[in-house]
Amino acid sequence: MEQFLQQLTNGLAVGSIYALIALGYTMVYGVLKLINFAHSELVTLGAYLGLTLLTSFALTDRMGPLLGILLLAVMVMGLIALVGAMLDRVAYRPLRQSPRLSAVVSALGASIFLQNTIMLIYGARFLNYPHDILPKMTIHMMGIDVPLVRILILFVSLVMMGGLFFFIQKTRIGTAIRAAAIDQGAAKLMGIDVNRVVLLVFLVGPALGGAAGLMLGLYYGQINFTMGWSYGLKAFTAAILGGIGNIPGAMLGGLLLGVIEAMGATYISFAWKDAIAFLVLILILIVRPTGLLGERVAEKV
Amino acid sequence: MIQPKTIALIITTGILVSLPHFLNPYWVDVLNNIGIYAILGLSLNIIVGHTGLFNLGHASFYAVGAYTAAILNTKYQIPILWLIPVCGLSAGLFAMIIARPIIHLRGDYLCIVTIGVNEIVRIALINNVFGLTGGSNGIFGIDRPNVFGMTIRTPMEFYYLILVFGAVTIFLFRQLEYSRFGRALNYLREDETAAEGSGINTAHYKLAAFVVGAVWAGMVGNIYAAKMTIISPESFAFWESVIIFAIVILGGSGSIPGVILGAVLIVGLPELFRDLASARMFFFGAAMVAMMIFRTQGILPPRPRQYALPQNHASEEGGK
Amino acid sequence: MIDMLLEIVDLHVSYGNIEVLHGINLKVAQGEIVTILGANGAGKSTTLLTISGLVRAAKGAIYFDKTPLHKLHAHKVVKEGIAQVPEGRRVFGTLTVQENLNLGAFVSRDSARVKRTREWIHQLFPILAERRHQLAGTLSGGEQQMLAIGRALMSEPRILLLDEPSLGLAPLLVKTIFQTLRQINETGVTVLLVEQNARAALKLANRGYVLELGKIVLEDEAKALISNPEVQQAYLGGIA
Amino acid sequence: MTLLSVSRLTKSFGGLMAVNSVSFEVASDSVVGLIGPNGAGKTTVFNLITGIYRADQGEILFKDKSIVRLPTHRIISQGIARTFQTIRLFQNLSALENVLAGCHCQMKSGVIASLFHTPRQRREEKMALEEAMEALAFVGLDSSAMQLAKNLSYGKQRLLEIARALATRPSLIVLDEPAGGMNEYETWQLVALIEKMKERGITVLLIEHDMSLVMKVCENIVVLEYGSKIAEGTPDEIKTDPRVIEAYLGVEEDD
Repeated sequence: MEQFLQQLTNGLAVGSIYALIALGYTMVYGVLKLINFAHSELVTLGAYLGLTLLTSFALTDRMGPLLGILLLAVMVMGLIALVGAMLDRVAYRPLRQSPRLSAVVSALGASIFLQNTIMLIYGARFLNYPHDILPKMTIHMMGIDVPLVRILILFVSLVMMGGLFFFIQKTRIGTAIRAAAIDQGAAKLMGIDVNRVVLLVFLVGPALGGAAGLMLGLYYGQINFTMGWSYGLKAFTAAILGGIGNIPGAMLGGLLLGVIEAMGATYISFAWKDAIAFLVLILILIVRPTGLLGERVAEKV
Repeated sequence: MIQPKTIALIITTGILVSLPHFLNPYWVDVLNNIGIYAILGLSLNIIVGHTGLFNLGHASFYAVGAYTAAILNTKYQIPILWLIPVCGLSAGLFAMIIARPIIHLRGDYLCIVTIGVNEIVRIALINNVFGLTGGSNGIFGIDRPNVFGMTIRTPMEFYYLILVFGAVTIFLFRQLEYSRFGRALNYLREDETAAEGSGINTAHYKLAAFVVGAVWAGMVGNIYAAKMTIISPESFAFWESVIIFAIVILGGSGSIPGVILGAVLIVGLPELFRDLASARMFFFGAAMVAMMIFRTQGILPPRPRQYALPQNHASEEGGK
Repeated sequence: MIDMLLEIVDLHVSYGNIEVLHGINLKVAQGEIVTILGANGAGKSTTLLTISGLVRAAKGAIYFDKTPLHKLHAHKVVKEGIAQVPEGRRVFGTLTVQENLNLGAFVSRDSARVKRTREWIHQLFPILAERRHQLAGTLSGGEQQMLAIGRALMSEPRILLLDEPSLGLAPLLVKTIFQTLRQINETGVTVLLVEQNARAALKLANRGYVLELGKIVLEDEAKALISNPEVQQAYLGGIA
Repeated sequence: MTLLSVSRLTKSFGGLMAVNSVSFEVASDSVVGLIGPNGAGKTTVFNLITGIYRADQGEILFKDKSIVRLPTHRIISQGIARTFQTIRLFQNLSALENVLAGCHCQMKSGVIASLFHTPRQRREEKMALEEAMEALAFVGLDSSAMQLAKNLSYGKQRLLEIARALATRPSLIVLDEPAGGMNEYETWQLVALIEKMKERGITVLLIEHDMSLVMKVCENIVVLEYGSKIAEGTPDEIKTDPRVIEAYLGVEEDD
């Protein structure tokens, strides 16, 4: 039972990071029907920028751990958002009217480019986050000791997701984003500037991805220039699992995938951990071809 | 009267046959890699280029072929080239089993599933599935191929083996383009509903495209195993699928010359910039983006097929 | 001469290699109801989409109160005071009725005015007030049409463009909707209406144009068009 | 003799009744028109007949065999061909290749024969080419055989769709607004074409808004409104049916 609860909290924490990354995929997909393969590199970049800013400004020493990390997160999110917007401007916007497969190759190219840019700047070796940023505390709950960092990650992710959910569901701009995702033409007829919606999506999605990268650095302590790839792939899987283009779907998919993976690694086989996630995905898609919360669309003939 | 096309074909053949004699073994080996990727690209072209199915896991079929060759050769000492059809069949069978339940998925869902299958295969290989695949070290000690009593060892010898295999592939795939089967794939890509509405069993052809592409990738896997004599899971990761995919789209989706050119550029060009060492991939990524922006349709997009029209119609003044 | 609110001059539009509008000239005066009649594929929808900026003109010009519209992006056109009810309604199915209406007022920043407009629309179509929290996709065809019209009116347009509002609706419902259109027009909104239901459209309109294969072939007072034998033959049903 | 019989066909989309218990019959060698205001459910009926949508309820018999559960390509190869309301050609392929798609279900060669171009495959290919050219000539498009479909005018694209449908050698052809986007001359050609199809023994079921065309070519007319059948009969009967007049001519205001 204790192991189960440990794995559950672990899975939820990792899953919430997946969910944050998945939101970036799903928002871009919703509006542009484009798989932004370079999104995973934005996550990596978030982890590296976090480390750079952390060590060069010694934020946590000066402001205390919690406030320091908060400021750090804001800075990372802001910077990654800018990179995201630039990415769209350079690699995707010229291809809006092109065949979709061309845009996919451009996305793959951008992914390779960013990954190697990071490698050229930071080197190919693993880098370590300082051990002493967060107090090595555990919190006793439900009969188990849960590390503080785990709770913090889950809490912060949920707050961010809640914020995004509120923004998308309740605000004027958020409604415009949803409208543009449903029918771009009709959205234009409402006076919505779809180009600005796209820009916004390429700011918000990457910002969340950057935050996720920072969290990965804090949680695992080690970062590498290729790390984004596997998290990105998991997150993309989570987005598809929930139904791509669907924002609550990405959140649900992420959390679910995190838990499934943690449980699979413990109770089935650690070596097969990564395969289990994909196996579950395939099984679910066979039963529900458009994901858990995806809409069933009947093509109009 | 010799047609210009025939002359071009003779010259190209002449160049290709004599080429390795002017190059050092290193560059011959680069050519061999280009050849292998070109054939892989052509096999994926059936699925992505002709049929428009979003397959980003082609390396998994390649892997099944290579491992089939390696296992049967090392365990039972069956001559490796004899195994070419077996490798094709096993990859084709694998494609049929996995593609069947997922073939109806829409574009991007299919894409993630093919990536997922690629990952599952790689992880299975690492985990020494059925105790056959040798785990992350892979399988070594694969025999050199033997043709008419001659053992193929040097890059130049492999060059001719790959050249022959490539030529046969190009010939057959060109025949396929000009056939009921080839056209059916194109109808599917253009408009699935209209294809079904014209009496074409779209589910069948989607699956068939997958199987044909996989059979070929499996056979290439055999050649690869024979060439390397050692294979390991990392040679069949998602990254390989990305390269093959990029070859097809960059070169010209649906076009045989385009795909070959794509292989030359994607596999060959980085070799020219070897001095840049670690920055190579950086430029490679940037070039992929730039090429897509400036040549959206690929470098050599397909040209319309030509038909020899029946005589009584060809000259007729229509439209009455 | 009356000042024209909307003026289309020699408009050419192509999709790919095929030109679908071959030089349209059309005028709508302030306060008028003008209808464009024509068969499927004649280019009626294309005309409306080009006015709204969703389709680019290859040649020619569109002026709205002397402002050249053909150079504006779609979202700017709405700000000029032009709203369109597109063919097939195109309501945002997974958003609520209320959210759809609010999106109609996207360009308007004055929340008090938005609220007043919404109340007016609720008066015009009481069912929309009743169903405000329901998803638009779950409404019936007629209700969706009302929502589409209400949504367009939320931007307080000076001209309302409607593309086949009667599509797929029962006669009684068509009657209701057309009566509402008259009501809307009486508040000062100019109406440009594309319809296949020629008789209903001509009864409502002041003037009409007949579009055939991308060209205007007839232009007259609505009353004259109703009694025009050619129009009767082609659009009022050769049946009668 | 009845070729196609539709009975109590019903289909709804998300609570919206698109087709409501519609029944009618199409006799062999006849031309039947399906008319009604826009959105009355005519195209949905076509999509149900050709298996693109699955019926919620009802039965469709073709040559006395049920086709209501068959996949589209099977229905086509049983002898029903169709065109689409919004033209659905293979835009980036030539006119000839578009028609060859229709020949597909008459051909047999599979992947092996296609790879190796066996003698049988070659013979079959040659025959298909001839048949495709013949279908193109039948609609008057043989001189445009090598043009890409997307470069043809609307009217020609409509004709090309018909040629593609004819190449499946149908006994029944369903045409969805064949005259849409055609000029007067092309419409006139179309009328002649429909007559020619009839001579060939092909039964025609069509949706059309051009009433003069419908009245001219159809022997029997089915009128749909709001998803239900409201009338059926000869052109003369339909012209005088008060329900049709009311539904079709729209709102009759008393003022």
